[in-house]
Amino acid sequence: MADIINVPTLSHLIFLPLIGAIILLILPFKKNKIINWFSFLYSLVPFYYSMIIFMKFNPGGGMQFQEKQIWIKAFNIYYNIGVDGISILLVLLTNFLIPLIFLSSFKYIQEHLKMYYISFFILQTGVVGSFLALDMFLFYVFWELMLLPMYFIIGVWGGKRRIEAAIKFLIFTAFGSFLMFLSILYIVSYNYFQKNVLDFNLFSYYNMQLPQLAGTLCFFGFLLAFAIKVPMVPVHTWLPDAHTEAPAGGSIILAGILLKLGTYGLIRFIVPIFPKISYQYFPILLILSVLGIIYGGFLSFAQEDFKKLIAYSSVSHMGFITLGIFSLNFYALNGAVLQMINHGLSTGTLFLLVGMLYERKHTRMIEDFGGIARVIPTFTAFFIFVSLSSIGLPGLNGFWGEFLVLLGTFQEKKIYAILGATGVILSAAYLLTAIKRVFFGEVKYPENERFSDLDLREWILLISFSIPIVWIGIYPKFFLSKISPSLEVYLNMIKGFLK
Amino acid sequence: MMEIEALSTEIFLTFLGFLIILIQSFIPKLKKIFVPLILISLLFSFYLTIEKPKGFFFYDIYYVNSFSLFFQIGILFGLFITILISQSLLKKDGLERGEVYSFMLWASVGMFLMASTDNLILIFVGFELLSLNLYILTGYYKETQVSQEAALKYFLLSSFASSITLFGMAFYFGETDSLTLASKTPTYLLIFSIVLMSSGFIFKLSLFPFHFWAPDVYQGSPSYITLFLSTLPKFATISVLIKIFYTFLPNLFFLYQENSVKVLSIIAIFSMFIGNLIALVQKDLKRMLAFSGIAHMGYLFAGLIASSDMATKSVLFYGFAYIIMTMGGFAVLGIIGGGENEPRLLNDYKGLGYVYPFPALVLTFSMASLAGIPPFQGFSAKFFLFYSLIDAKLYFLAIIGILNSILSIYYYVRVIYFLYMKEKEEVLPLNLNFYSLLGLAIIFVSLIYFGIFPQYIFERATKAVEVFIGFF
Amino acid sequence: MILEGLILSIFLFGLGCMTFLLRRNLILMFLGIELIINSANLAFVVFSANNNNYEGSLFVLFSIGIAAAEAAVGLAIFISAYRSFKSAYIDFFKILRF
Amino acid sequence: MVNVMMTSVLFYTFLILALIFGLFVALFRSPLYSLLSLLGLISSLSVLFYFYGATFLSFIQLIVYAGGILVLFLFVIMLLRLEPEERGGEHPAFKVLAPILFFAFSAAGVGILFLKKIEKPVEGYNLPIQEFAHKLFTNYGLPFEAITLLLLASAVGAFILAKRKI
Amino acid sequence: MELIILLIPLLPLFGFLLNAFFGRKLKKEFVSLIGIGSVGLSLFFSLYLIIIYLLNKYPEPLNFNYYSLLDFIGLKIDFGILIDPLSVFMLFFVTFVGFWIHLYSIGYMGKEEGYSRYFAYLNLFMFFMLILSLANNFLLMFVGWEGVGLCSYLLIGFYFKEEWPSNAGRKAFIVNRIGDFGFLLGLFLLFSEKSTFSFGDLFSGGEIYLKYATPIALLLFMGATGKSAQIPLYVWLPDAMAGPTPVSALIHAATMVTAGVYMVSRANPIFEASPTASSIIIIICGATAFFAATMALTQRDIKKILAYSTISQLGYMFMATGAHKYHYGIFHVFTHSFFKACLFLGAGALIHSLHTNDIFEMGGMKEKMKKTHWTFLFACLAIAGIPPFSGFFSKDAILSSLFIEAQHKNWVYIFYFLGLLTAFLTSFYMFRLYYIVFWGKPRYKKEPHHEENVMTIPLIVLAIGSLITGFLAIPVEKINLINKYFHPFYKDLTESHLSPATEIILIFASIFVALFGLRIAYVLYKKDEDFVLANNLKEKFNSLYKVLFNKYYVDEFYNLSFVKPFTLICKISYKFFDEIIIDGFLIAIGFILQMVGEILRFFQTGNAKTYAVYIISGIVVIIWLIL
Repeated sequence: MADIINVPTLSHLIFLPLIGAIILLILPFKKNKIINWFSFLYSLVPFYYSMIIFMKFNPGGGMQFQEKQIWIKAFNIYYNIGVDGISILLVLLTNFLIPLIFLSSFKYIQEHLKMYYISFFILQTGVVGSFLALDMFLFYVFWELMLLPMYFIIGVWGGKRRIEAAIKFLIFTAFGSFLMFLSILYIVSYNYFQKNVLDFNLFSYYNMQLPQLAGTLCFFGFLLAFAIKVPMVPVHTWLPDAHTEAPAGGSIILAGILLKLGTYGLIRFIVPIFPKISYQYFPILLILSVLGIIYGGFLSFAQEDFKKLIAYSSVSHMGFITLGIFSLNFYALNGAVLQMINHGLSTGTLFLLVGMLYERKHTRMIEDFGGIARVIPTFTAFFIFVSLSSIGLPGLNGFWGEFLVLLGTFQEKKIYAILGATGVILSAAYLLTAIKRVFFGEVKYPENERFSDLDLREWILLISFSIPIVWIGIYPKFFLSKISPSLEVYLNMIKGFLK
Repeated sequence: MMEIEALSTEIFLTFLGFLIILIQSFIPKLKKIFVPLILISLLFSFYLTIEKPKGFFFYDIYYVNSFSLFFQIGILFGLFITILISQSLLKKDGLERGEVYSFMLWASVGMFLMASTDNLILIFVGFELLSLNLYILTGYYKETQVSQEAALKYFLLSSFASSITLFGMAFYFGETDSLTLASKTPTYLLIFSIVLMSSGFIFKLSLFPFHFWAPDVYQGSPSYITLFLSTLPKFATISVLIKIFYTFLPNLFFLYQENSVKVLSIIAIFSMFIGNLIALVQKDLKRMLAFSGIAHMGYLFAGLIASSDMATKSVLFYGFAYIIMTMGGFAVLGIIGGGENEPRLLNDYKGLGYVYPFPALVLTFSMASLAGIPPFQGFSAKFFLFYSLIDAKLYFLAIIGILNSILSIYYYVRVIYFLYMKEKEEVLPLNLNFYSLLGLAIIFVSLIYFGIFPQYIFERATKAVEVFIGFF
Repeated sequence: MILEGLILSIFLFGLGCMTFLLRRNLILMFLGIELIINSANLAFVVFSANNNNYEGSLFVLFSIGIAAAEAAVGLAIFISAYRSFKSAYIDFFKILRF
Repeated sequence: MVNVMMTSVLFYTFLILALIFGLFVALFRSPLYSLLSLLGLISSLSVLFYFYGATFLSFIQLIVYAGGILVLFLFVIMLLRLEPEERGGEHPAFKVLAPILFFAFSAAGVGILFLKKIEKPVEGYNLPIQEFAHKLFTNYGLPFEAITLLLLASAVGAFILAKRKI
Repeated sequence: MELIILLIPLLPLFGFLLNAFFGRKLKKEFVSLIGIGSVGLSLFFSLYLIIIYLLNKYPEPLNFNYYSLLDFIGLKIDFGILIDPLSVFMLFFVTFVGFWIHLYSIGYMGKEEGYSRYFAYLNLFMFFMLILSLANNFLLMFVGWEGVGLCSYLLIGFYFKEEWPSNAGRKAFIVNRIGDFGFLLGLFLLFSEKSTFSFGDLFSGGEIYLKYATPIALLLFMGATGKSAQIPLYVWLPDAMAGPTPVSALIHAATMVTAGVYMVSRANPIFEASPTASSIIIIICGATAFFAATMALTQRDIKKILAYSTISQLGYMFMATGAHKYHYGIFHVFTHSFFKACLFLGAGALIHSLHTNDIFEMGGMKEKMKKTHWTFLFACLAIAGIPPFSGFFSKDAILSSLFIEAQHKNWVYIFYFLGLLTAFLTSFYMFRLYYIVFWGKPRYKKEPHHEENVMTIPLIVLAIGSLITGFLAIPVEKINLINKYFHPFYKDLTESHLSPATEIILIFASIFVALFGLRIAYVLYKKDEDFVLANNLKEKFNSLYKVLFNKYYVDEFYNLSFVKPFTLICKISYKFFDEIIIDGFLIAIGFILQMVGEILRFFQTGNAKTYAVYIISGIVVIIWLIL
């Protein structure tokens, strides 16, 4: 018993939020303030625990903190979780973002507070569980667990077109994940026919030998699920709507974490399970990634809605990550994993900032602002700072991810790196244009003169986000050293499969 | 004496029905004790059922084994919830009379008999006992034309279908010279008879092209009847269909594999598509749930077609899950809403998620579960079912099933957004009392519990299917 | 003799269905069902004779009983429906549709 | 020989009669006529039952069906004072579909029947009434009990349903 | 030592942090103290370093690694500083010029809003510029490279209340990004061959063997064209004049824009490995130098003139590197930083006192602003290349190195003469500016302010600098300090192959063109106070004038051929591809499904008989199908 309390295990990370949700559900809190503070403080606990785990994490140690417990005996399904270099940062990021999201919601969310926090807690469980699960069934359960809370977050606290956005999100995601479900079932049953063991352990399926057609179909089943989540072009259209309509917190978690699940899935599932098939399709996937980078940039540039602009920029940035994954290069892979964190931080913060703007004037259109840099200089400074991180200015976090991805891709496939690098120009183009239109120039509307600059809460939020942004920017090795040993092992494994 | 013990639950329920009618007729003031009485008795009958001696009784026409026990327990469970839920609804309509409970109990007796025999006579008698009580139940509510129309349609079509079944049974008897379901060498006449015989059961499952009654009847009947009508009879009928398919399909496969699987797959696929596509455009919730029920039976039927051990287990599990999910849906539709004569329009449920948090939550969970989203029971059920489909190499059905599941998400989720994401306009009244609250709680807990830990029920289902292993 | 009986039974079944489809009057439709039941009974009896197995005839006994019960309930439903719709024609019972 | 001839002539007569009555049931517009045709059908069937050796059943058929159920029908028809259906009051599609389906089904059924090898009919088969009764109360005691419940339920149900107000 | 060297870039960073976070709450004096103090300290430390370094008689390059940014197998990137002749040279003038311009800013910016912001940006710029100069690997250099770009963006857009400065800033950043795109790709290509970014590993051997030398060199040069405003990416620099004038002086004249030259000089082995690349550099930059000079001829905005002249001068610098005389390039950077900073500051002083940029609204300032006038004259003489001012020496060195290059690449003669022509043009437009502004009738509307000491002292310092720095490279072998200084660094590249006679001819040629330009300017703008002749010429060559005045319509061309299509593509991809094709496809699917649902609904007629039809026909069909 003492062990359970003293040593945070991965199960703590997964289930503490869920317990939080249940506590919130049961306890008869009525006052908004109490609910706010309770949720915020409670969410610090998993963060604290994940920091401890992060500290204890041994980079060279492969899969760690494993827990294995039989779950559904009839199907040999295990509650099997563990963490390695690929997931550790993502888990940390998740637990880092949640308290901040809560803090950011203090003013933004006024209605149905309890439900809001419960949704987030469940979402957190789902996300962390998905990152940690090593059993395919378990993974799928956690993966789908995120569906409804996110749906609620978008649909209940979102903007005007929230319902369509929520439905679109749900249908897209469910479409992908149901097909993935089918693929999981197929490979499990295929394995059963081959070896006569029912097995849901993820690692037993690495380098799965499947018949060509079935393998390809399963590959696409998996791919679609993750590609939608990432999102890769051309299945990205849910993202702008969902992002735009979601409340600030929802956008942050969506951009920060949920999209990462897609790329995480690409790394953890698709490439190792179908190494040969995916190798065949790498050219297409790389083209799609590059297309995502460029096309996403184009789309961002054409936006009038500030949030939508950032949403489309996500498409572009996620393109870098997939590019890094599919180029199958050590640096690129490192860059991709780092870029997941970077994108989570910078785009998350951008959404936070846009949310703060929204709090001040209930609109998201770029047109409705203009020249407010004079009114809210600190805010502007932070905005530019974070945008620069998103643009990939060296010395801030975004650069290292993009740099490593492009560097690695360049070693493997030059043309994709060259095309991908144009994204660097594009991101500068659309973000700076937006900044110019929103912050610079004359103050267009007199009512904007009354905007208040950052208050203490917002300061704390932004500073908390800025710390890792700068930290990764000036000392990326600290984080990369945690992930690169695992990725090396991983890459060698994949290359071994491909021989 | 053993035989009495083996039949104890049925007898107990029958007499409970009598007792209630008697009390109702002679001491109507004791109305209040009906529900507790029945609940206690049901608990007792759980005990009785579990304690039943296993084996064959009554000249081998009635058996107690894990298969029949699975269904009996399931039916008791469903009955328990039904009675919990229906009390407050009946009371609201001023219709709370003992007979309703009696008919429910007797219908359950019919279902019990169907589940625990291979004999066609007993199956048919049980089936008719069930149907007859259902006719009465649907016609019970006489306030509106709709409910009368529903009862009439149900009666006409159902008795039509069961007379077809009877006709099929006659030919079955003629071909096999026996009234017991047992593996026989297939001939054309046998197949002819099986098709006719199954059609009545398929009718009860509301599968394409026998599904047309379901939406009308579900919509027209009061919620508490729909709750009963849409779940337990289907569950019990599954037992008969399993027996029929288990007995014949392997042989049919052997002879006419292509054709029979194709035809049955067509039934399954059409049921899924028709159910889901029409549900997509429904405005009335009860009707929508009816169509969704058609789709679900389509999935389930796909499992029946596979007719492997794994598939049958999954079908059993699915059937059980279906009871809980659908009951959740209809229960909440009954509990939130005006009188039973008012339609359950989607629009009326705007924003009620915040007004009645708990019932709305149950409805939400039921919808999510029907949509097959983890961690609810519907997901586990779908998981088992689709796994067994793939296991049986029915890939096409599995793919169609998954596509349909995706399709269905839309309208299930629509309910959720009406509940939580629209501004409320007018607040429908709530008819919640202790019993219905308890019922909702049971549904709520089992949706989640059996979703996360399906092991127990799946083991039961496994045991139930083991009975059939000798049949192959 | 057996074959003829069976053919009759099939024809009667068909006629029962036809009655159900042709007639609009509820009672007449129900008569169609009765026709089907009777055809089944006939089949039972014929097969019983053919197979030299009286179990079929036993079923007939049950089916007659069930038919009686069904008739009782069914007619009660008709009466009740007639009362609220003031009509005995099936095409009036079309509130629930689509 | 004559006896055999007689039986077969009678048999076929009632066979055809049954068919004709069946057709009448389907075609008569008036409930009353239809019902009377059904009565005729049931009577002919009872005769046919007799020919198949099920004497007991032929009586049961007459007594229960003709005497019980049909009378019930008659009673309801009289109670509701149902008029004959007027012509053209319904969708013509049914008029087309019904015969088509009838023929399709009959063709399939009869075709299948011809495929079946019918063994030689058992001459002078008689329902062994004693064994029959024995079996009814032993082997099929349970369904028999169930039928009683069914009848009871139907009685209560019919009572409740037919009431104007519960 | 390690710590001191680290302090040189870090001090401005601290200054930045202090000013950025607390600047608004501090008094102006404190802000200036922090801003100037930090730069002053780092100037102090760098002088200390330089003295030590020079006293040590050019030891081996010092390389300090502080910590690892990245540490992978095969890829190790350190935060490290390299001290060698090149970086010391850069360090000196960056901190020196930077310090004086900081000082000048106190006066210039004294009354502006956002004073602390200004100093914060300026300090940040110093930090990045120093990182750029001191970095010991390409990646860290790139950090500085992009960092200065950022600061340039921020400072150009400093007056954000108006539209065009922020537009200009954006343009600068994006155009720079395009260059950086090439730079980055060059780095990748380099890495894929050499697996390292470290200057030590790459260049210590002097020569470098590269398979893709030309692409690498050209891609790196693309980065340089962006940063150093060469064709085709020069368009941002004229616009960048939207920023405060000291910023133009520091960033867009003296330091940042020369980063490209610095980078090329730093990466000289790569350019050495590719003669093609060098040739291309000469061509592009020669053309830049010439065209920029022509564009400067007709401008009215004082800062624009200076900006084009900067572009033109940068072209010179690159031409030197293209002719393999990297040290001359760097030397011109050095001298240019003094006189161009001086010019800009002088222009700043004029603008500050007159509140206009138009030279035709000035005039006769000679009397009003004496110190400014003299310093401006010094700088003009320097840039025009009139001995003994510094510009003469550096420009002559470049021209002669071009001449040397031409001896084995004959076509380079064209560029030599182009260089001479440019020198003539330079001289002409500078003195045009000078005469119009300082002589003639006063045309200003408001009475000018008085000169302030904070502003004049830097002017004087820089003017002196532009006078004396030239003597570092007297074109005589033995006393050419620059040659000597860079000798260990560039080894064999420093030797001259020209006979003294040729050299003297060349020197006279360049003096002659400079004086000729001066004379024409004198005739047109000094003697003729109402510019009648000039106007006549303008009328006569109206079309040419218009083309020049509109800068060959390059901005318009870019706008039409890149910006407009780009915006259009973006709009199309959003409105058409995303909304109509992809979303429309999905909507269509949804619609079709709904329609199918609606159609299927109608089978549910409500008539029980229909249902019976379905049932019976279902059974019949099933039977027919199965059998």
